Amino acid sequence: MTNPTKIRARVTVTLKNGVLDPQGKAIESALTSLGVEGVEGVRQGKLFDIELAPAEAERARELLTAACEKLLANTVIENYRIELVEG
Amino acid sequence: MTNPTKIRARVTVTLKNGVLDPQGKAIESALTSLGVEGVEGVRQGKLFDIELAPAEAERARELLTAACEKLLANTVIENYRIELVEG
Amino acid sequence: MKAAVIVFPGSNREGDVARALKQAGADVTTVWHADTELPPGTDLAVLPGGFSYGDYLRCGAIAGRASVMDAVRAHAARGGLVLGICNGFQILCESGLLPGVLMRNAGLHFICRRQFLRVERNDTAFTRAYAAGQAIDVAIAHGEGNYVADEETLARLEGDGRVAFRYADRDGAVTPAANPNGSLNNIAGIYSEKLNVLGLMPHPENLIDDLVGGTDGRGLFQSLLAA
Amino acid sequence: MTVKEPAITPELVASHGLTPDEYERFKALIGREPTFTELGIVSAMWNEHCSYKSSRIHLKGLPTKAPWVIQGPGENAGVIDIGDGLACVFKMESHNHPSFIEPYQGATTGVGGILRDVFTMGARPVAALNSLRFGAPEHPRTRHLVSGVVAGIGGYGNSFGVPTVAGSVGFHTRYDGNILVNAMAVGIARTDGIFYSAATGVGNPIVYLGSKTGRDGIHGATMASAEFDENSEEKRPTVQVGDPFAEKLLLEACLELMQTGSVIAIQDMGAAGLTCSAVEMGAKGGLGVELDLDAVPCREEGMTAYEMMLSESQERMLMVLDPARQAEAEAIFRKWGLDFAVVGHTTDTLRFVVRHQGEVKADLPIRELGDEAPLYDRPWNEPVRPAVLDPTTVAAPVSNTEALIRLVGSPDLASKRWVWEQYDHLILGNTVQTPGGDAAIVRIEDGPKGLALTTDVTPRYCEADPVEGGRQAVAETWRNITAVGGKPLAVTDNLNFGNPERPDIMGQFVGCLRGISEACVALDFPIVSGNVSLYNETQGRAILPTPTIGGVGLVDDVTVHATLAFKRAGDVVLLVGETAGWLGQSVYLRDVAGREEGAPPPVDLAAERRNGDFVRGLIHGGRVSAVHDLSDGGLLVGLAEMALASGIGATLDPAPAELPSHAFWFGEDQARYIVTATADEADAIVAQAREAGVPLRRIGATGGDALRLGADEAISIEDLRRAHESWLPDYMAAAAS
Ligand SMILES: Nc1ncnc2c1ncn2[C@@H]1O[C@H](COP(=O)(O)OP(=O)(O)O)[C@@H](O)[C@H]1O
Ligand SMILES: [Mg+2]
Repeated sequence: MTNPTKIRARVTVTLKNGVLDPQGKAIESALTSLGVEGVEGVRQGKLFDIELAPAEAERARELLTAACEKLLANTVIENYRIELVEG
Repeated sequence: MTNPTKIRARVTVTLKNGVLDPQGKAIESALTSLGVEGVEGVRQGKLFDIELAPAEAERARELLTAACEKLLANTVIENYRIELVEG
Repeated sequence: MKAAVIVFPGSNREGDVARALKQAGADVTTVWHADTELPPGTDLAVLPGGFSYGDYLRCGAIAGRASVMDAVRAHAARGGLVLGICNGFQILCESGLLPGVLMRNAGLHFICRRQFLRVERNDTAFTRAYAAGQAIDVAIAHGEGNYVADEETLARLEGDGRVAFRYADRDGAVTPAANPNGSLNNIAGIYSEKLNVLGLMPHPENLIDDLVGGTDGRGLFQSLLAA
Repeated sequence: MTVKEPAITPELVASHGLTPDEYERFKALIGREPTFTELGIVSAMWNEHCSYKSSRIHLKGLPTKAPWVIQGPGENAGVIDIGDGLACVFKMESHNHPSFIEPYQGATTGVGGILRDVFTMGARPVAALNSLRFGAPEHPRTRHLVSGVVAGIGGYGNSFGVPTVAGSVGFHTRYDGNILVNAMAVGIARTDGIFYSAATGVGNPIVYLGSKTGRDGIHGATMASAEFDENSEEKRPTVQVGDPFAEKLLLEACLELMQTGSVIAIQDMGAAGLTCSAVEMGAKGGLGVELDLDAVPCREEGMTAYEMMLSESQERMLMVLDPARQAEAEAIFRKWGLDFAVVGHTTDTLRFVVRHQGEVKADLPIRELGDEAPLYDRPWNEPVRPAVLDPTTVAAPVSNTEALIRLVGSPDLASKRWVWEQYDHLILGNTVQTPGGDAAIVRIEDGPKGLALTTDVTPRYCEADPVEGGRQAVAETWRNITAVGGKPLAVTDNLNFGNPERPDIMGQFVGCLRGISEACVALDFPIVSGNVSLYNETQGRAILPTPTIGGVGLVDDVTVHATLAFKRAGDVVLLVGETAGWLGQSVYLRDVAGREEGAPPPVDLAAERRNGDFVRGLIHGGRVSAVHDLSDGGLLVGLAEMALASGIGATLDPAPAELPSHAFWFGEDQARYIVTATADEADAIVAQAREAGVPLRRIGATGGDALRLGADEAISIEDLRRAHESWLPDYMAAAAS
């Protein structure tokens, strides 16, 4: 039984365009050498599945924005996106 | 100008239920101590934005599944999901 | 010289750097991450190596936002000396005291080995005991030391002489082969604008003893003591 | 919400790894049918991993005593006295099966577990070692396993902050389905600050410390003792995830707490978590234990008593605390951000009582859970000793220099730099000898003392002749410590074998133990801790018998030690020990001649001791410039390693006429060392050896940039280096498919 008003959100953090991604590059060449054909680019990002105490959607968005700005994303090199999932 | 038939996909990799997520735990308590209220759980995952050479959607899915099984996901402890984004 | 070594949960080279500082004659105290002030009279704040908060999320990210970092920022703003080694360098970047980021090593592996560095200039508080252009033999031990900054930042760092150390070969030549982790321009360490904050990936504190590898790391601590 | 517990059927009993006889024994012991939770508890206590039911009777005879042994086997780790009020605490443990299933997490949790064993005793870890065996390089899973295991060992140790200073890596097709990951940890404590696991005092609180409990590795300990079958990959969800960050906090918090004098007893939660730790603390102290599971910090919702008792969540400890100091203790744990919960207390009933949500879930006699565990004297076959191989019957398929280059670039002998560069071996600033030498040397804080550390075993010798192989593993460990100038003090072992229910495997086990015992006695090298890992077998194919030995020696003054690198041109090269050209079971025979046969080289323990003591004396007298012991690959491989470490070559006298030259250069006769010295010193050493009855001969001089064998064969150090350094990185970089 999940609490119906509990908030679930997914935050995705991706590298800004133009920022080098050594890990993505390495994965790209590893995939190619593993025989996965046609891979022309890989960029790695992070995601966070977050549970919040019950709150209005707007308030939840505020809190999640604060979480991203304060910690989850390094806004010098990363973009973030917040999605609220149904509770 | 992007090639209209080039395939873009997003692969998300998340920890299976019940698998310990030390990162998520540390992030959760950091958010709380940074004053973000109401955070009741954080699970961290990975995402990969992948570009593939033009191919049928079905073939692309096959290739991406191979990529996940061989490299992107540790299927012992992680689940993965493949989404094809419009080209 | 009063040095404050700041300990975060997960720091693990605080003892190593304290030993190097004491050897050079510093008076060393440790400061807990939850503290909000540095001890009165602190000349040098040190962020040691390790895996603060497990290096979870991004290396140095959580530590960069710990309450003690406000005190470190204030100390730096007053012109006080700040030294961040390895994880400490990552924390300085994450806290905004130094520009750029440290990304995963190009080879994707953690690397622990001896490494030569070229000392770019010897007119700072951190390097006066070395010669400019000197190659020193220290150690590296990191998984995410690949220094990246945008073009503009990089140009500014280079133009202002803010690169402190570069990965080099034993003759001091800065070559791609001598770059262990893919850092732009072989950058191993950088200064803040006023040259009072230094962040570097390598571990001079582990080369202070002939029995344990050599003594090329001592110069950095001796420089600070002369400051 | 209560979960209905399954009825106990013969199938359920079997799925808990208990035989019908064992189940009957348990029922007789408690005088009734067990509850589901009790079944779980007994399955954990009585499986091979916790009860040592197949090995116990054979372990009894091991030599475990010496005046410097403070604590032998039976505690979390062994303890020896190293003088100045200090003790060295160490142990080795396997994480073989988990690492095969999930190499990264399996290795991390292996390292985490062994570090916990050491700091539970009050010691601060100062070094970690490991011994790894993988399948054939061409096996499709090998690369993935190497990559994950190495990253996992580094991932944990590097973050925890302990230098990983030595180890070994080998490959053989017999490990294709069962790799070995043996991890060793070494710590330093004050002799008056050692903590034990026996509870004392009735009514004292039992405190849970560390991370929360989840459904990790339930039945992990059972898995560790189960033979693999083709379905084993389905057991995946039992994988535990390591959190080195939590463990680092646990270390600091425990050491801080121990300083306060409030800890009465402490035990880490390893295999079978709460069950094993609570039962052991009570049984050892002659007390009962009552647990209230409602107080256990849980990570997941709705965990049952059964799950909590069997969870193998990592980074947890159990402690008996002085009730007067509870608040002080709790404050320390809160400061480090760790869970601290009183989950029970000691009683005088000698019962193990578990309560959950108002119900008694288990009520068992505590001593009998351990003492009355099944004990098997399994039938075993005396191994058939192979015939000695006459070296004159082994033709040399290639020239000696060609053979050398093949050997230094072969999987077993190639440089393992790719591995140890992923381990932080420099942290703490005390690593006097890094990986790459015969034994690592770690200085004890500000010196002058240091520890010499190594792990060794030669599985192919053990397979051919378990007794000789057991002796050799101990002798090589002793020799490696000696070669750096250390005085060997004590060992830990990790006995990795196949299915003990097969008499041939049991024969290997018994034979190896006999050899190990003999060598430990002869070399004054007691066993103070260890671990047994059985059932390393897939579809009836067992691993090579692999009794890994971890050795600890003392270096009185770290400024006086030896390294293997040649120091200068013009030194005389001396060979200590007898060379009979023993090719049986040598790597030359296997990797160059393509044969695996013959008896392994005999180990003359008296000669080991005499030659080793002689060499150590030379080191202490400052009379030799470089020292290296000889093992895999024999004399020429040893010389090549000395040249590679220095960039200085050597010119060697031709092989003596009475032996085939390849037998002289590559034979694996034991009890041998190479030392170098100045010409004057060499004369004195030769004379002294003659007096002491130590076989010693001049075999050449250092210099140049090649190894020259007599007048007509030479090989450059550059060529050797390329072969030696490239195999592993090239192998790991090659595309997997
Ligand atoms: N897994 C490992 N971890 C750390 N060091 C290792 C590992 N494997 C090998 N080494 C190091 O490489 C060197 C050579 O190992 P090995 O060939 O097994 O030595 P030996 O035959 O003298 O016992 C040793 O210094 C050893 O400690
Ligand atoms: Mg050796």
